[in-house]
Amino acid sequence: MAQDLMTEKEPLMEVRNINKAFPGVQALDNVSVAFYPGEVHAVVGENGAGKSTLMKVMAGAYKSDSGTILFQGEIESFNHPVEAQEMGISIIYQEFNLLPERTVAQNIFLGREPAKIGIVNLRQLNKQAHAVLKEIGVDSMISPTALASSLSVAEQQLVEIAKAISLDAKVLIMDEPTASLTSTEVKLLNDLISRLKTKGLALIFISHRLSEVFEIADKITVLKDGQHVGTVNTKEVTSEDIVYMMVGRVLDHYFPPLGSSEDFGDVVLRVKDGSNNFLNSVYLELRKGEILGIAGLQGSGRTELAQALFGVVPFKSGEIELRGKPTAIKNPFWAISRRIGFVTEDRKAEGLILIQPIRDNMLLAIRSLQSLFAFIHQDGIRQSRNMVSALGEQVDIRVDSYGKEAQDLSGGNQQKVVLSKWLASESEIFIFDEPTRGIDVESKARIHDIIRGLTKQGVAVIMISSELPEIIGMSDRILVMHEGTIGGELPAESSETDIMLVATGQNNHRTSSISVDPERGEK
Amino acid sequence: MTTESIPADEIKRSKLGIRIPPVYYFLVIITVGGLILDILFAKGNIISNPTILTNILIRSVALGIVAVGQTFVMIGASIDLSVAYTISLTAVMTSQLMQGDPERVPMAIILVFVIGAVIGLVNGLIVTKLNVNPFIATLGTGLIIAGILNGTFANFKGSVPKSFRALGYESLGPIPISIIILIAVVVLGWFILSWTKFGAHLYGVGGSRELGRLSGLRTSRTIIVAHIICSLTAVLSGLFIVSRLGSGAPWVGPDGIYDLESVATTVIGGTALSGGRGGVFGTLAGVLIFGVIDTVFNQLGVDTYLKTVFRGAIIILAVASYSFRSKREAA
Amino acid sequence: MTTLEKIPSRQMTGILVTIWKRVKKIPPVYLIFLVIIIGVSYLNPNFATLNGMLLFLRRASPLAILAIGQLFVVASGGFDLSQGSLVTLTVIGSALIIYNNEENSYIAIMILLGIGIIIGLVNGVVVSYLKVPSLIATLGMLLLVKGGGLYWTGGAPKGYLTENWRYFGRGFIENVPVFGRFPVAVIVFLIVVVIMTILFHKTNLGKQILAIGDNPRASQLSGVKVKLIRIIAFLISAFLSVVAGVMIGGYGGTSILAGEGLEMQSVSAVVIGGALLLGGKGSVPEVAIGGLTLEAIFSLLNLLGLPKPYRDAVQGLIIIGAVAYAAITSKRRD
Amino acid sequence: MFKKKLYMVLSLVMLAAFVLSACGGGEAPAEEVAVEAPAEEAPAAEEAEAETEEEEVAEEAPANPGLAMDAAAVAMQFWSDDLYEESIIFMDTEPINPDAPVYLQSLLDNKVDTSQYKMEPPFDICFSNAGVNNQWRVTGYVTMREQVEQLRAEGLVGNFIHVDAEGSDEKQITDISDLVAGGQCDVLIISPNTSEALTPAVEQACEVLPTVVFDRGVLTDCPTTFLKTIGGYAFGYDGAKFIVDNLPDGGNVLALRILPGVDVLEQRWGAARKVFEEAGNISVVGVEFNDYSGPKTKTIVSDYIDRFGYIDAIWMDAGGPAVAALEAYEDLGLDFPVMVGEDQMDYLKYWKEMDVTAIAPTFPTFQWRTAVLAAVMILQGEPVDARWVLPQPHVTQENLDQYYLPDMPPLYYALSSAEDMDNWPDVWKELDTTVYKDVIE
Repeated sequence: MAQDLMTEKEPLMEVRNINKAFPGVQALDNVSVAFYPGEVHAVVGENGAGKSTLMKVMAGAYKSDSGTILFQGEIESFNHPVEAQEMGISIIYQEFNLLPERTVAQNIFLGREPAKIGIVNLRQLNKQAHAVLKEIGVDSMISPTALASSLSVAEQQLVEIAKAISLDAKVLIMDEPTASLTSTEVKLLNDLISRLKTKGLALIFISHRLSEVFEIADKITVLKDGQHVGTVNTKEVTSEDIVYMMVGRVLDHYFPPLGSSEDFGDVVLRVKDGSNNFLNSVYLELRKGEILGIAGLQGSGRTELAQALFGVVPFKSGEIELRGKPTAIKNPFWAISRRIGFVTEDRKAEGLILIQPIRDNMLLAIRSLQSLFAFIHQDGIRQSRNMVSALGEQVDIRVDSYGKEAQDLSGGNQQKVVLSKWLASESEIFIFDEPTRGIDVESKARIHDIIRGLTKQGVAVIMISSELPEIIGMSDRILVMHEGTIGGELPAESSETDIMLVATGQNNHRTSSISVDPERGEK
Repeated sequence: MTTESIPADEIKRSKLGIRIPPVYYFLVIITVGGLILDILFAKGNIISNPTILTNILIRSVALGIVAVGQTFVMIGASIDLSVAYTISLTAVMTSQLMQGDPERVPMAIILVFVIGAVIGLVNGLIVTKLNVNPFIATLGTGLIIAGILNGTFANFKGSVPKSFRALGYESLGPIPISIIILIAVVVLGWFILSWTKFGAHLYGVGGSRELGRLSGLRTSRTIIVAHIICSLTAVLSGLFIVSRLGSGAPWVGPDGIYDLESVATTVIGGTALSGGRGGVFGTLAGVLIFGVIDTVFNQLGVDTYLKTVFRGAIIILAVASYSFRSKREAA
Repeated sequence: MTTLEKIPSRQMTGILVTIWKRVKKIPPVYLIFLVIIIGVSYLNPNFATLNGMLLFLRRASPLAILAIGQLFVVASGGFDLSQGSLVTLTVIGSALIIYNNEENSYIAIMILLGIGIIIGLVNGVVVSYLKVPSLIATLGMLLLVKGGGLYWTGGAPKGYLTENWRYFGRGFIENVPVFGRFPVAVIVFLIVVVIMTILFHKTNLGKQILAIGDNPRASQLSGVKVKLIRIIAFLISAFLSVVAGVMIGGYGGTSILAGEGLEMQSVSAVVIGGALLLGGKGSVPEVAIGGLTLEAIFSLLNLLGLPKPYRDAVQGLIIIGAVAYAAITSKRRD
Repeated sequence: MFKKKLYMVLSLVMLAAFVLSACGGGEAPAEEVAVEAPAEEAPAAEEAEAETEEEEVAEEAPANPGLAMDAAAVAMQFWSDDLYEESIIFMDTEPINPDAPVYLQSLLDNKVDTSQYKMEPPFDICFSNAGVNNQWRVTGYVTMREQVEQLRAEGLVGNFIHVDAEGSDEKQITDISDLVAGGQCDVLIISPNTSEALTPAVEQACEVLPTVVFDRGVLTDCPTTFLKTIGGYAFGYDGAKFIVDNLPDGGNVLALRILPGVDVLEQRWGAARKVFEEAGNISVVGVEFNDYSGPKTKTIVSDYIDRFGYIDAIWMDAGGPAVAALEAYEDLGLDFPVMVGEDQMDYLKYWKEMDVTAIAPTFPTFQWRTAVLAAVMILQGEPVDARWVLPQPHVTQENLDQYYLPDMPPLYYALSSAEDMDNWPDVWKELDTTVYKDVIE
């Protein structure tokens, strides 16, 4: 693939040799990309590939460790997003940044209200807002005096774009602008993008929907593991090429051997047509002794599935069978008392009681099953000490004291503490959501061994991960989620390309007779 | 700049910036209900007597003024529980400084406003720079003010001159001066919130501090100014109260529960505890609701202590009516 | 490093370092308490006698008990500002029920404990289910209880607290070896400390209170019944408020102002006792000492001749200072 | 970095504190204030003179070194040397109508004509009450309502509308305004919460209605009659004189006050202070406000005993918590001090049983019924004294047995003079304020 594309125009904005590291991760590794006026430039890559980091560096929200940013040929260094904004670089974040209780006009000109001696000229404000909305051709849809909260998601996005235009943006960065839009709204947005293109803006957007990337982008940049894989002209490539660029990597990690068929037992958990606000007709079977990998893009409903199975946000309709008996999983306590454990994605927010000792974290789940007024050392202090250290050894936590606060541990040890919490409560069904995110390589391997070890003891595991090698290396079967439902089931050791094709909605390898209305995706 | 026509009615509406807050329907219901009760059980005194209507307003003045200030801090997602003591401090300081001498009035007023500004500044700094939860910060400063006040002014040593008492008792034509002041404060508050950059920024910072920062607003300064405004309204409230009472006592603020009631009326008026939403007209309605309830209870001869019970219940329920739908756990 | 090691007295420094490490591990509240007690004893030698200490303990016990109750709520992430009004209600309500009839005393205590439990329950339900921030909810409850109590008694104390009711706050057990006479209040205090220490530190309940105060979301995902635990915390606080009310009324008799301002004193005591406001950390014995310390600080201010109202100011400074300190140190951690 | 900010804010807080203290003029250590206080008081005195015409303001006597605290100062608008002297004379004055029951006796003849108010019974009486928030007021209020019931039975009183201000000036101001505006009253009885604050409201009421003010006063002579027993000066003088007489060698005195800013209470303290000053050998070691609270009183007394080893005498401007103060001594195993209380039954009982050297000056609760009787007299056109001074007996060791009634409840005040009423003594045993109906059906 051509690395350097010859264009007759000068680049409007360019990043050169950008490096950015976060503790434990090299988020951007020597990335150089050029963006041209009048072009739509898509940035794609797996989760954690560094797309958002790159955008934030360009918008001044992050400062790069090294490398240069050129804007209109000049070297710039932004200390604050406002500086980048003033230069003409605007960014629209995924989570919207509008004040719901303020009008469209007030939102567009927040901090830049037309005013004399501190008194805002409201007439002028509304006029200017109207003018901006007219400029992008949505003045008939959106009134400057409407409250932001009264607008649909798409309209809010248009207001954000109007805000960027009012800032005289020359570069407009959008982080997954279509993630939560319906197809009609996507069309509306795409039309607007095309129009802005003709005005000579450089438009940059991150997307996971390859179909839409191919529809509107002129160029595609692919990032992987913080590195720039390449920038290509859309016309010259196919979606398979892009997927290959996104996932083509060398395995750098040894995984424990997969399970064999004699390990697998009866079905312990079965979901039929499970739906709620986020999930749409999910079918799922989990057998004893197996690891069921769940892949899918961000926002495809992976975490929501885990939350439904654990009773955090239960299914509203559909049937669930637990160990052969029909049931409903109402809340986490109910799930835990039925021996289900959930290792959450965000350890600090959802997994750990950070300022409590390791010991108490390990025993939190088992204690919640016991009587409230039961003594914490029912069988004597020695017994509970032994229990804690046995758990610690099982998951290989290396600390000098179990009285240490959980917040003082490394990421790997923290994850082991969370794991041991569910081991202590003798869970038979484990749900892992991103079990190795942000963990060093050594601990990663150890955690993988533990997970596999659990299945040997007859535990059933559901493992959600956005790291495809992990999914492939660990799973005995793979379910791929797409738009809130199971997009398809793949056998063990499927290729990354196969998974990505299902995940991006390019190809449906459905094994069960699931009918999905694509329009009903995420609402 | 294009200056195409915008639908005329929209410009008009937004120019005034007034949307009738839903709380006014509630106010109307309460008032009508109160009048019916009054006619049925208390010979219709309220409706037949304009003085009682005026008294509702006068009763609402002190609370109304400070509630306007409370609205400012609450829009900024903060809160000020020290206002009751600021009111006491003002009342005591004013009579102390005036010593019944009309010539000392301007000096005293200026000084108490300066003290109020300092209190607001300290509150704001503690909240923004020391990152102390505003509930705790202002409860703490309230205690400090109370301690200094009670320790320093163990006795009344002064009074306000007769001329100053006009503020509380005289009328300008048919309308009592105090009501004019309340209306002026509400209108000024509305003007600042709706028409000034500061107002717009306060809504921005209150709605989302992060967004405020990303939009280049001076978040800390905005919140500090809101706190100063709040303390200044508390001072004004204190001045009104001392003009009614003749001399200040350290307990006038806490006795009037101005801290809690200003929060409650603001919340009832539609200002969110989490900030970014609301306005002074809603707050005014909240204050009037309290005034009407008070007067009706008085006319019906409801036991005074029972009224305190109702107030506590109303405050809890008012906040609950906004909070119970929220998904987050409260603590 | 090497130069340091050459210092001949390095063994000495080693010992000092170990001692210093040990000392650092002692919760600061004990040291503060010790310092203040020494100060008070210096100014008032009577204080340092056994009898003086017992009388001090008797006076400080109600505050320490309130602080322990407050700790349960604070550790769970909330505040209980209705404590003071509940103390008042206990005093004037009991007087009304007793109505100068000795036989009604224990019935009165039972009824008040029942009322306390109901109030705690309402506090907890309002915070857990209606999601009203506890500061507002319990401040509203303060008005409700205060108004309710005054309505009940008609605005002024009625009836009288009989000697047997007042025994818990005022009585002495005579002829105790070593001590001579031993205040009943101190016995109540010790019992409360022991039971609450066990409940808070040695049962699942205590651990789960700390857990929800620290991270309610993670607790819920670990099966903790967050709402139930929160309600129990408010229940305990209300229950102990009634106990403290019985002791306060016992000590000084009826007054409609018996509990005025005690809620802030108990919050201050909790902060002095090293608990984290907004939840997650705290210890019953340390908070009990915190309550004693606050009372000792008051004694010290009294002996120094500072006007009483300055107590409020001192409390305000303590609260703001402690929270600011916590905010700053936790920021550093990030 | 953060520490710096912390210091910055804390120093700002302290700065604010200093500004306040400076303005307040002397919360600071005792000795300093003693020197400053008179100088500072002087202009206040002048202004007060300008304001209150009928009350002459005396020069401030030099401060006794013992009377060091700021709280010891008496707000000048409440003090009058003439009235003080007059009160002491009143204490030995025979009533002009010695045959009348004590609650109708008068020590000063200054009748005003009330024929303009004469009307046909039944009369609708309104009563704006500062509060029923202490035991003294409960006894008084019950006595008053019983008097109303008796007058109703006689057909003299119709509605009796009672509005309780819960001890709030502001509320009472609007209460009075509401009552005046409501047009339901033939006569208005006012028991003001504080003097200064209620004056304008009372002035407004005077313009419309005949008014009876009793108990605490207001700074105007517009009411048709202002009645009370001799008052604060006598109360304060009585107790202080007793202490001085019983401590011939001098000693430490702790003065306990309810709250500042109420004329009767300020006058009590003012008189006591004067007596202590003149005695010369009495050292007032502290003046504290106890909010009329037993627990608080006991704590304060214990604190002072801690600080000074022993307190020889306790003077109180209201004796409600007197027993709590004595208990502090009892619990510490100390001898009782020379004690000034009030005529509340629990105190008389304690006094009698524990044999305390004690006195109980009184502010008799019978004036509550006098207020109703005066209101009726006005509407019947009978002349009343514009300033109606009722006698003010005191309880001493000699007449203790006369006033101590073992059957009455602890919170009953002995000087209700209700013994001649229909429901005596049952109603006063219950002291239930909630059983009365304002409006007759």
